[in-house]
Amino acid sequence: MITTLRNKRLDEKEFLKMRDPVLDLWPTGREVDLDEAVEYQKQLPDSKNWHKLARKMNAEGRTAIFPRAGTGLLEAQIRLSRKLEESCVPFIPVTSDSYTRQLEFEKVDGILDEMRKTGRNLLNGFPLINYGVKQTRRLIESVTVGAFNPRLSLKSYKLATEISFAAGMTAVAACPFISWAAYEKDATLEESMAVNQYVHRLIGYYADRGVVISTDNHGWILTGMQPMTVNLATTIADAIMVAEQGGRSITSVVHLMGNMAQDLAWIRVTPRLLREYLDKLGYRDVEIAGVFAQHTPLFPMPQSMGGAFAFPNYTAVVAALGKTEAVSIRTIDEALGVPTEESHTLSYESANWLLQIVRGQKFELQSAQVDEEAAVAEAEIRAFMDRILEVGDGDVIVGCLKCVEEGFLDSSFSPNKQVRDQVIGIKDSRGAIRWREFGNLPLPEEIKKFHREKVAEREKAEGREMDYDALVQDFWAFSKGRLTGKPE
Amino acid sequence: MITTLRNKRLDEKEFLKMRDPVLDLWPTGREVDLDEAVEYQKQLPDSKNWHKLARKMNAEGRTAIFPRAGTGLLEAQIRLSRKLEESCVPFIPVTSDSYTRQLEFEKVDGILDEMRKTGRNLLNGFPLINYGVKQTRRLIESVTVGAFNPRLSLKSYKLATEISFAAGMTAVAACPFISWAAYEKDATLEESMAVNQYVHRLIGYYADRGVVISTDNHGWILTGMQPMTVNLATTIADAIMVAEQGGRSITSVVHLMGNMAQDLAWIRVTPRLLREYLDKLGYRDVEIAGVFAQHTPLFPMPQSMGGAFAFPNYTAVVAALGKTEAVSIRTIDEALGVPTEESHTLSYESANWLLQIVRGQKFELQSAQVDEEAAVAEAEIRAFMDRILEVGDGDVIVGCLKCVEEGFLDSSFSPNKQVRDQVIGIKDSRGAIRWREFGNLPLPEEIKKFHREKVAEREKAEGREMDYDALVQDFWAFSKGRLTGKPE
Amino acid sequence: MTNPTVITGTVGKDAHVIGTKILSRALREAGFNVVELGILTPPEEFIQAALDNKADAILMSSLYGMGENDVQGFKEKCIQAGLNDVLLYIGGNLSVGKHDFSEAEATFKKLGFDRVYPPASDVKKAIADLRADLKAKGKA
Amino acid sequence: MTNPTVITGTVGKDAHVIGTKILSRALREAGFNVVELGILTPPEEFIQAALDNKADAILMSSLYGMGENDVQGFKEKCIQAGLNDVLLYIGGNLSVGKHDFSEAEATFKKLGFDRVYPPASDVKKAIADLRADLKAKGKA
Ligand code: B12
Ligand code: B12
Repeated sequence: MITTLRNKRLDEKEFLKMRDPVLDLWPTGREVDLDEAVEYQKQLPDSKNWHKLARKMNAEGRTAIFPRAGTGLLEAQIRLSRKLEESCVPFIPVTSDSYTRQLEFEKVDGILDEMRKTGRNLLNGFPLINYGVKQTRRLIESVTVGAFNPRLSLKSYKLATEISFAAGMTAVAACPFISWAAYEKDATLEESMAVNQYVHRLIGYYADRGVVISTDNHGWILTGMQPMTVNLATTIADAIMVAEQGGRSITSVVHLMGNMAQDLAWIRVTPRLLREYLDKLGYRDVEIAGVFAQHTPLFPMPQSMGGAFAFPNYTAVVAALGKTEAVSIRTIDEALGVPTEESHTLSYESANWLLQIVRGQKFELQSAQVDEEAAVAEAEIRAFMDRILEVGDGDVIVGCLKCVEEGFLDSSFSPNKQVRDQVIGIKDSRGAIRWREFGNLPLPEEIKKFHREKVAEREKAEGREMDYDALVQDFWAFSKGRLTGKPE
Repeated sequence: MITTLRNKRLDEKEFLKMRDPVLDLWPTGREVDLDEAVEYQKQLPDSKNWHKLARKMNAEGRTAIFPRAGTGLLEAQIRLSRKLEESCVPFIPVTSDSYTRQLEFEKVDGILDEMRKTGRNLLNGFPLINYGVKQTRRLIESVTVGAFNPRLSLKSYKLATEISFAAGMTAVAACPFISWAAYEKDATLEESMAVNQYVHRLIGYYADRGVVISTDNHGWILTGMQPMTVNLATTIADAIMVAEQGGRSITSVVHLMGNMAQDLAWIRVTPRLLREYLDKLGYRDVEIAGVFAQHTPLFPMPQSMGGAFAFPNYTAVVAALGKTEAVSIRTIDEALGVPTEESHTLSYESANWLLQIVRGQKFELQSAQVDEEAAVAEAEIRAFMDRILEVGDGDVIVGCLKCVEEGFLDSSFSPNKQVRDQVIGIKDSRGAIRWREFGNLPLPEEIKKFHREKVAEREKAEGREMDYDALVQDFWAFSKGRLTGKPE
Repeated sequence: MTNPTVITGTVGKDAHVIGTKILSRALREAGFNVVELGILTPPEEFIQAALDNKADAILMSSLYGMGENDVQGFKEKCIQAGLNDVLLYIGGNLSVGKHDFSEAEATFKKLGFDRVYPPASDVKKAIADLRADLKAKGKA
Repeated sequence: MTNPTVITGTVGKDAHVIGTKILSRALREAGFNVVELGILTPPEEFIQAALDNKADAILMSSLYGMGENDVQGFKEKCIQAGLNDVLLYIGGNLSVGKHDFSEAEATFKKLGFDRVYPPASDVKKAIADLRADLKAKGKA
């Protein structure tokens, strides 16, 4: 592997030069004027700044909702955002559509026309580049309390974040692993790192001028089902890249897989290690905005209303017990398609009920099971992070690239060709996720032993091998109201 | 207070004589033939016996649902019970209608006719006395897994339980406090005790012949909002009365008020103290079938679907964390009226999802808050129980009667004239229920101090007095998705 | 002018007490003279209490869904007893099962009630209505 | 008789991979010769792969709701390329938003697909359908 990409702050002049071809991609790019954008951002109230809102949640001991939502027309997106505000959802996503994600702006224009004509919804998200800075500001201005965060793709990141930040959005999931591992087949991690470095530098530019834009670091989004530690280690790696380019606020995303002991352990361990590594590498002035718990794709497939409510409600309870600043939950329509406004309202109303009732109690729990999972998670995350820094000789970018190449970081079910795909996960009898195949992961032997024992325990209890079929059954377990998959 | 009623086992001959006027109340009474009924009960499968089902839940580490449900016509009641069975609800209530509860059987016959003619639903429960033994057996036989439990009134208890047990039901809430305190205005506790003694003796008759019928002991159902300890102490008193008459199975009901630390503490403390007092008084052969957690009336008033799901879902999670054998939850239609079949199905599906997912994890938690609440609850329950035994000179019936008279046991918002109504409860800042007025309760001074401090804490935090208005606001808090009431 | 007198209680075989207790207390705090009959109150007892206390209004609660049955002919009995002028209010869960409130409202208005309230209705609003209605009758 | 050959993949700009992975593996285990194109596969690539591999069927996935757009004219292009006889199956979340599956089914059948599957459909059932359809064509 030969790469020239380094985790080194880009020189400002050089960065400004890099922007030209980006802004030329589509006419709306030229609506971005950085100086004017900084001024615009500065006059926004605290209630529209992601970082400040997250700190407020922390101070008030509350857990807010960060949903996923996006729809085709500006008017509809405004209505949706207002609905979210009404539902007490302060963190507002702007999920972009799949054509925007591929830079097919002309096609989008055509579809928008057709949508206006026919009234049919033909876009699965908001085409923010076609709308541009001025129009998108109408969205930001349409709510009183609400920090916006665009959901993008690798190809669209640079131009889309230019427009988003200029329009007044204050956070973005700028993390090289996310798009590469979950959304791309041929794109390389290096390409993704370069794209994200641009975005991080743009955030640093704003930061230097007093505007704090946060990144919610999702790490290597896992398409398969495996312990979250590869993911969590890479959220830390993400943060280091952001910090190096001058970003000042990190939102620590922790994906939940459904076992309380494990989920609570991950919520506890991740921000602690994030802080530790940031400090160790000299980024003491970077703040952690908060922990955002997030439902990972556990596929709540078509099912009746009852289960559809139970699943996100459960996630809300776990996040509240973990005292995270926010939680991303699915709507009750998740399995059916892009949710309706009503489905958003009902879902968040339900979750907010639980978040208020549980957080208000300031309930503190200890659990030997959480402690055990936390110890395992910490050992794994450290093993990954230390290996990254080791093979990268202190450079987190080089380290990550090498680790992927060697399978020191790995994932199953990845759509990306660069991924080794030599690891496999499975649930244990209590629904915690274990490694069944370790591939080339640099895990300590005692940790491997722990996982093997847990898998063996379940194999014994169920009298069958934990093979591929068992794994597929585990995928669907929650949809069927079961903790683990059972043979039909 | 002069009473001749004693907690002493009734002589069998005497008891059999007492039955005659009861069975003569309505022609269906004469369908009861005790010998035949014992044989009928004996051939029922284990899956229809309440006690055995509860023990099975315990052995399998599961929490089942015990709902409230009842409808007018036999056919509809059968359909409802089958729906419940389909929804994996093994404990099936047969809530009787309000006219049956007042022994107005002729009126019921008329209404049943009209219902058949018009198709309108004019009864709020199942008129099991009008249907009688043979017809009601059709209900019991309509399911494969399901133990039935009639929900009755003071007036109807004797005849209704005669018919219910002969028809194959295997549990009943035969506890003197429940009807007296929550359903009656003029009836005295002594009357209620006498009625229940009859039912307990009937259960003892079956028990002597090898048929175990359980009692779910609800204690003094509180209409107001106050710490549950008066209630929990009286569930223990209930059990002692049942045991004395020969009952062999106690189902320990624990009412939840919505604060996790407190609810989990009550779930932990109650069965332990129940066992202790049963043993101490010589009822070592009486078994505890299990703990049934129960939502107390917290008034989820008309509200949207989202909150309506969240509330019972929350109760299910708390019961699952408390590892109770069953939980009684409301349906999503609770505030609107007698729930539809669909509303039952959705509600229990949702709750069952959570019960399965949470119980399956065998999650163990410790919490200093739970420990503290448990210590307070234990001290209070002991204070009440010991006072009962003291003033009753070892006789729990005499003791309870005296305690009510003296206000050593008391409740606010009671409809019954015998109740002193000198106590008042209020939530503290964390949503735990505290005593605001102690009336004549025999509580240790340090316990009173604890409550006073907690109330003062909230008064300080909110800068207002915790007066009657605050109490009424607390009533509605959960309905509004809030932990405690806030001024509008 | 003396304080108006009102009768409260839960009608028929209905034992739900909380609503009528809160309502009674609120009425008392608002300056009314309240005769509180509590739960399980037969319709006739409301009439007797209204006669005995020269009441200006009867505020009935009914939660358990069978209220319609309990108050059949109630207005007529009031008139027979000479209570032509007493205001009749009723509130609560007025039918069995989930239902449209407007249906229940129509039913009970037809039965002679002046005002009908849904569950969880605001007591202050009801008291304001009562004052207005009494005023219209020249009674407050 | 040789094993039938099938092409799988997720069409258009759609990156959802799990369904097509599970489907591909199940087909392989059932004895099919599977050419797995993965995500983000342009319609033309399906045609090229079918030609190159003399495929008997194309099993497309589309989850992201915009599949209708992606496969406009696909059947015609297949015919132009000489793939008259190749079975066309598609499965996934076939429209944006909550919708009736029967509508989507009608739309995609009109577009030339032989079979259309809803989300979370049973792979074994689909494979049985495929065998039956191939048999009817004398291919299995
Ligand atoms: C608490 C409760 C009980 C307690 C009652 C304790 C007691 N003695 O008060 C217990 C457990 C004993 C009980 C028993 C029964 N209940 Co109940 N109960 C409830 C519950 C949970 C709350 C009712 C309540 O107190 N609300 C709080 C008060 C403050 O609100 P409110 O009554 O609406 O009153 C307010 C206003 O409406 C207004 N208001 C009230 N009356 C009036 C009158 C006027 C004129 C005005 C202006 C205003 C006004 O003032 C109040 C203050 O804001 C409701 C469900 C719910 N709503 O959540 C069911 C409910 C009312 N019960 C119901 C039923 C059927 C029963 C039972 C028959 C059987 C059963 N399911 O358990 C028995 C009946 C016993 C009997 N003989 O009456 C049904 C009624 C069904 C229907 N109408 O279709 C309900 C809706 C539950 C359900 N979905 O099944 N119940
Ligand atoms: C996991 C997931 C993701 C992951 C995907 C990771 C990956 N690379 O695979 C991530 C997070 C990256 C993602 C991204 C997006 N997603 Co997505 N995602 C899901 C989710 C949760 C599960 C999908 C899944 O994998 N299911 C499991 C598999 C095994 O099931 P399956 O695909 O149905 O396949 C089975 C059967 O249908 C059958 N089958 C599949 N294909 C075929 C074909 C044939 C011929 C046959 C016979 C059978 C068959 O075999 C499989 C085995 O049983 C669903 C919601 C849900 N269903 O729960 C949303 C969902 C599909 N996503 C959606 C959307 C909109 C998106 C995004 C556009 C934006 C967003 N909301 O995040 C982006 C799109 C990115 C892109 N370019 O495509 C929508 C689609 C909306 C619609 N159609 O109306 C859904 C429904 C969520 C929602 N409600 O918004 N998503």
